[in-house]
Amino acid sequence: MNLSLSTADQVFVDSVRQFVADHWRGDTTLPGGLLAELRAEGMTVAERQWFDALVQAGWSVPTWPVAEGGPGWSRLWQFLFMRELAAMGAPLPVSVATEVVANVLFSGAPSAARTQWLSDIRSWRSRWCLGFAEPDLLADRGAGQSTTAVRTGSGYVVTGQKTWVTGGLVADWMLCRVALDGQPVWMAVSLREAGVTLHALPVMGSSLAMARVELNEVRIPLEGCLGAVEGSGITPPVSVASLVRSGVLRRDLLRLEADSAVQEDPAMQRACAELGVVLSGIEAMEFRALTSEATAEQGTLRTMLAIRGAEAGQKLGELRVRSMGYHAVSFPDGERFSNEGLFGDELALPAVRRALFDRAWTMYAAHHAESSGSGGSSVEALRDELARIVLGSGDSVQ
Amino acid sequence: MNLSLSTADQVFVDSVRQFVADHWRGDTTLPGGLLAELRAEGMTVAERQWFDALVQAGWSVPTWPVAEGGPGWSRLWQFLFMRELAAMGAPLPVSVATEVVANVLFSGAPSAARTQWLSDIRSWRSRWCLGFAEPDLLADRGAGQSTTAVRTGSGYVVTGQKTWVTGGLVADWMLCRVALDGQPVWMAVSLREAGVTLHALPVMGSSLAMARVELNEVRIPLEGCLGAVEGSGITPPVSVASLVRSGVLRRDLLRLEADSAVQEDPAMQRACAELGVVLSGIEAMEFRALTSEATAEQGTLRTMLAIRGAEAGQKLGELRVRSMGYHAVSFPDGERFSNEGLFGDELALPAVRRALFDRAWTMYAAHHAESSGSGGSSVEALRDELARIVLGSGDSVQ
Amino acid sequence: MDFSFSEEQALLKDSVEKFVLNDYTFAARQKIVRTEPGFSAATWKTFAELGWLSVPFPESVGGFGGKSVDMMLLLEQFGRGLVVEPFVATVVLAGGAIRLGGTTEQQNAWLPGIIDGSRQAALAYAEPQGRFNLADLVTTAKADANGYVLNGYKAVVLNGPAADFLVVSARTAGGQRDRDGVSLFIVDAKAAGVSRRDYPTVDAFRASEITLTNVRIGKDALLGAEGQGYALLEQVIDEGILAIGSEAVGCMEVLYKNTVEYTKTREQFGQPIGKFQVLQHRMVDMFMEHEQSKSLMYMAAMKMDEGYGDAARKAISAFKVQVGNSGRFVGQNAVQLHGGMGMTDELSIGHYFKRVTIIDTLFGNVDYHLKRFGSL
Amino acid sequence: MDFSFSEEQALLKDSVEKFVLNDYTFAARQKIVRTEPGFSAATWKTFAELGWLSVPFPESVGGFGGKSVDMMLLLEQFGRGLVVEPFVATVVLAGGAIRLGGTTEQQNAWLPGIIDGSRQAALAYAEPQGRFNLADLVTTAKADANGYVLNGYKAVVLNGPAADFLVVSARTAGGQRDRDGVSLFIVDAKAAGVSRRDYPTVDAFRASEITLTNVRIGKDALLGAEGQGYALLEQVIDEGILAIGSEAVGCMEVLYKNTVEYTKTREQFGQPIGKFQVLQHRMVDMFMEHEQSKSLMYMAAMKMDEGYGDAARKAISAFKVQVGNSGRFVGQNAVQLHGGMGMTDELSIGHYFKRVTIIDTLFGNVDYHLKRFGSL
Repeated sequence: MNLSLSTADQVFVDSVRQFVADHWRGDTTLPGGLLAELRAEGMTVAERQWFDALVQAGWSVPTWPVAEGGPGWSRLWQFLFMRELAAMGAPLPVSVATEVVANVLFSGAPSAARTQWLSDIRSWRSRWCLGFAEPDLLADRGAGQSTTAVRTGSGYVVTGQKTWVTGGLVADWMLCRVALDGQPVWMAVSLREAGVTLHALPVMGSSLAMARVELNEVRIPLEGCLGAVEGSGITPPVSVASLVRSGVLRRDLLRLEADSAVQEDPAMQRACAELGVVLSGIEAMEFRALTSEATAEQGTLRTMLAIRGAEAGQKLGELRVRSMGYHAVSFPDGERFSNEGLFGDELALPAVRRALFDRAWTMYAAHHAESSGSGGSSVEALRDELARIVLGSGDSVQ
Repeated sequence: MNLSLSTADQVFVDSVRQFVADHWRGDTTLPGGLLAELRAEGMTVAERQWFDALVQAGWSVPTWPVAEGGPGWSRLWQFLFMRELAAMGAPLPVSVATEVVANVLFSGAPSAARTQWLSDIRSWRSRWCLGFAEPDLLADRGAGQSTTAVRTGSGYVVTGQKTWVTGGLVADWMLCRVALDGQPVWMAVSLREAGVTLHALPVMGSSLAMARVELNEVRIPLEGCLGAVEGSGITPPVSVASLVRSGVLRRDLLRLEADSAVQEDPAMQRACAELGVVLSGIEAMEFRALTSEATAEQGTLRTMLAIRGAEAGQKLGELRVRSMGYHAVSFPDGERFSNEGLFGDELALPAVRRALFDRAWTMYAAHHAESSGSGGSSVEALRDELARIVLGSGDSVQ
Repeated sequence: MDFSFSEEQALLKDSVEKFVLNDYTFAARQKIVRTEPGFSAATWKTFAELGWLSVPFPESVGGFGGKSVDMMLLLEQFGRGLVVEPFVATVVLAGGAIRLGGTTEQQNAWLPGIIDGSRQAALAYAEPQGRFNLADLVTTAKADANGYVLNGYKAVVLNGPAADFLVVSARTAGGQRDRDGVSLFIVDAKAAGVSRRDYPTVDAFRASEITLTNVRIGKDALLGAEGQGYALLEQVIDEGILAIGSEAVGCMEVLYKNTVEYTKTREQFGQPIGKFQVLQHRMVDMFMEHEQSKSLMYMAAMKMDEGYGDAARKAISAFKVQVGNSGRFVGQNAVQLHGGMGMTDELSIGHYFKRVTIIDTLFGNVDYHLKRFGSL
Repeated sequence: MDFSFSEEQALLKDSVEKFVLNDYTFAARQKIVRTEPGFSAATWKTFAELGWLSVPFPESVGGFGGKSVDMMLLLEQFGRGLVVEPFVATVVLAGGAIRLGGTTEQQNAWLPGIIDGSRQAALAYAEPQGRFNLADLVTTAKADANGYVLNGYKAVVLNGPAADFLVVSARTAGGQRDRDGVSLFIVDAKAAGVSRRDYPTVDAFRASEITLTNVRIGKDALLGAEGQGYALLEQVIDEGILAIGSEAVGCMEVLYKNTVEYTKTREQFGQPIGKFQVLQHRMVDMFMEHEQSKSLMYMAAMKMDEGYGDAARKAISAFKVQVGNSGRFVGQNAVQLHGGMGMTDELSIGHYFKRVTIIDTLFGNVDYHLKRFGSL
């Protein structure tokens, strides 16, 4: 039981740190580059340059195996890599596409389309969104869906509706859960195809281009069917990316603690220290989840991390607003707004909007834990899940 | 809508204040004299003198009607009277006997025994406890009981067991819920009678002489049957005494705020201010409950007051322990302990013991709200009750 | 001691409630918000006709002579409707400053225009560096032969865009945070040297950043005694707290009731989610937070009506702390229990949540008023 | 980076766990508590025989040479059993001070007696006026020709009644709260001028108030350099925090697991109360609090083993804060869900609750360690 890194590991960490210092020139006030590629405005110039540098270095899809064009890193190296990025405020190269879509593609049959999709994801040149939820089926994990595919000679025709599609307004592709012959399958739907209608779904504080997507006899080629949905199909696959949440939040907390309004106020300092302790606890659980061998223990830890991470994220957002005073009032919701001339507080805009949008965290806790698309659970549902574990055997993990 | 008192009311308040100043000479560190008569050690000399003075003044049973020997005060005067006592740290002349037992007696048939009981209660010379709960029926409000009375020629014979009898070890009488012909009735059981066995039930932090009471063919005269149990029978009757909780707690809070450990620590000051706001809210709800005409609104307010009062009382206990530093460690549980020579902090002993015993507040919230015997509900059960109101009509009170 | 409403008060409450429920639907409100100037002139006219703009003002200027309890009843209903018309800015803040601090001449000059709905006003008191300290002023008023010359920057002036005149706090003497030396002035919004930058606020009101550059005003523009404006300003802000706090109580009522209704219809795992005990207890807690806030609202209003002093200040701070904490709890859980629907612009829930969030910040947040409560 | 236990560690853990489950039942513990001297000499002998008293000490004095992780594993199991034997006082605190600060001669003189179980010890560091500030000392040590003369009053000396010798903090120079000028001394408990007042603590340990009146000790009684004892004391106390914090983690495990079991059997309204969703979620939260505390325990132990410095101090304070908050939450809710039963002396629940309550206070409560965490 120890925390020390081997020499090789330490050399790796140093190289990552150097790489970030050399290549990340962006505005580090955005939260860890979360979902950068699905923002309504798209990537900033700095983000584009950063992702290009990652592609060149072969680090653009840190969780992928070598066979698929990834670096083939151990879980530890994936973790160390992302932790450094989080600590230095650089966007993490993880997304719906790299974590969820790629995993579906990995297990599918080889095809020209598959190769192209993976290549585009690897180079951060395509944007994917997830089509899970349907109107009226919102919060039911594992509920069925009415979106249906019918076979034609050359492929399929899909009809139905998906909602709460994060980034749906700007994405190129949607990984869509549809019923084929009564069984759920994954399909890759081009959002540029005829029959696709996008409806904006304005969400409090969000700039993530949320959409309701109508599919009306949309044609999908044969290769577009990516195989059967395994299990409930809406639990995102396990990714190391979810284990650096504390790092991302700690960075934001450090910035907040440096604020003069906090430094002058013992109550704010105490609140920050309280959150700091919570983040230490989350970090410790992340370490445990990273190094744990047992799948059951990992699952329990991940559920706890989803709950505590969501709660901590909201707490941080509240603290940020608390620190702002009147600055909090004066910014409009739902549109970009130049800060110039208004107090000169560059944090004000993201703070309020993020605190509002942060309310989603406890609704879609698992979702955010994976920093990927839809398909999360409310903290209440996660507590129900844990109750089955806690009351089932009464055993602790480890 | 106003808070002002009439001249007559103000004159009354002034006279109460003067009376307390003249007659209360006790140790005001005890919490409002709560349950003084049921403590294992009995009343202190100062308490005895105080209650005697109240008897002389005709103020010893402030909630009773004139016909029964009380002052016949309006609800407002009862409230003003008790509020002054609470604010000045004098024991409130309300007890299991004055509020619960007396109410049962009031509605019973006249008898020599009844006259004697009421006279002894009025003079604070008899001690009553309540026999509601039975082993294994603890938390079920309204559950039946197995303690049974059988008729004999001269009265009844009662057999069974009662538990969680606060003050059972020291009381003279127990108001006991028993089954007679399959129906629940009240019986007055002398605890000096043959067939009564008392078992001590040591409770964390408590000096309230908790007992399990075994009744083995205990003889009860005919007059000992006090009539049928109305309703669930274990909801204590409504008493104005429950509406001065905030006053009792505020007095304790003020004393805590004067402590140097609090005055030197912004975090403690903030915590005290937070509790102060909570107490203001409770006080405001108490005023509403006092002046409200509608029974339904009163009921809802009382349930809320029971919950919030219990939570606030526990919070205060925790703050007290927090303020103590090492003083908290060094006192034994379960026995009186002279403070002499130990830091000279007279608050230390009550603080720790009370904080431990305070845990009972959220279990028996209604009980403590009435500062009477057993028969309360957990805050969870009270929330269930409120849920029926909130979800039933969706209407607010007032 | 009496917690019931007089007949007059019950009538006032009923008339505002009826208006909000029948005429000021959420759809209507959203339409108003999207127009310029961000509120409805017609609605304002209705307010004037119904006499609501006159409630706090003395009969000497044509007012209703109402008390804090009346204002509380009115604003609570405005809160239920998320009314965006600038009632607080014009009637409570700017109007309040003149009512409390103005000479008979000043009252006669400025208040009738407010009462008849012809004039809008705003209170320009906050400055970027000052957080919630009303005395922290960099803006200066220098006396000259004809009156005063104002220079400075006032932040987040609610109703700044529509205001015909402003009540401005500025320093006539003393150091940056001294209470002595604060003065209040009535300034024509069109005066030379007044420049604005307008924007909508998070909760869909309108506000301005206002720069004052050598703004010249007459001696008759001074409200109250020179340098003694702090006490007046504090009282005005406390009246403002009672007003927006009452709004928040109205908001909370809607938030918890709508949540109760939603959980009765929304099904999951084959039953309404309102059947789940955890959500039931959550809603009970929302209900209790609303009731506690309402109770402290009554106390604050009645203490204000007993006379403005430390007891009233303390009651106001307790109310503001409670409203901040309860508003956060009720708002967050209303959104949480609505799930994704609570996040959309389509449903009213998110808009109520924004309003209670901003109300926590306005006139001092929980941190600020806990300290004030503790110090009184 | 590795979170798994070595084979040796797993063995240690298993042997302590077995002892606690099989030999140190709650009934046995309650019997011990009621005897004098409040712990069992036979049990202490067993500890010595099993080598547990030697765990942290170097092999040079016959110790096991264990690390913080080993101590953590041992104490966590002691916590599960509510072990009242004075392990922390003798081995961790007094023994730790000599292990970390003693010369080879001092180690050889004092540690073997601890390891073989023949000598009890205590650390006398707290004073009534000092709250949790280790440097706040009124007790003085004045140098004279033969050594030092001690005068003062030490509060809440855990294991004071049984201790054969004491490690005492006293001021040799500096002002009342200066870190410089704090010195530690080894004092024979029977020395002339040492007087005790003994009592049981809330959580059934034994402690003393100790008065020192002209207690004369030799030069060889000084631990470390004169006036430089603060750093040593801080490290000893941090090791003490790891120890009692690990106990608290063990307590919490019992508290939540017993509660889960109780709610499965206790019926209300015709079903086990564990079926109620509100209680289920409460128990989930208890479980999570325990897991968070355990995770921070691992971190704190590993950081201590990486070398004592600010990172270790910060991890210790984080752990102590978590243990204070989690212990309160888990303990309160265990009692609450047990209903009246949780309040009785008969059931173990209340005793575990007392222990976690006292652990929050020992060596600095949540308030103190939040400040320390924030300052590091």
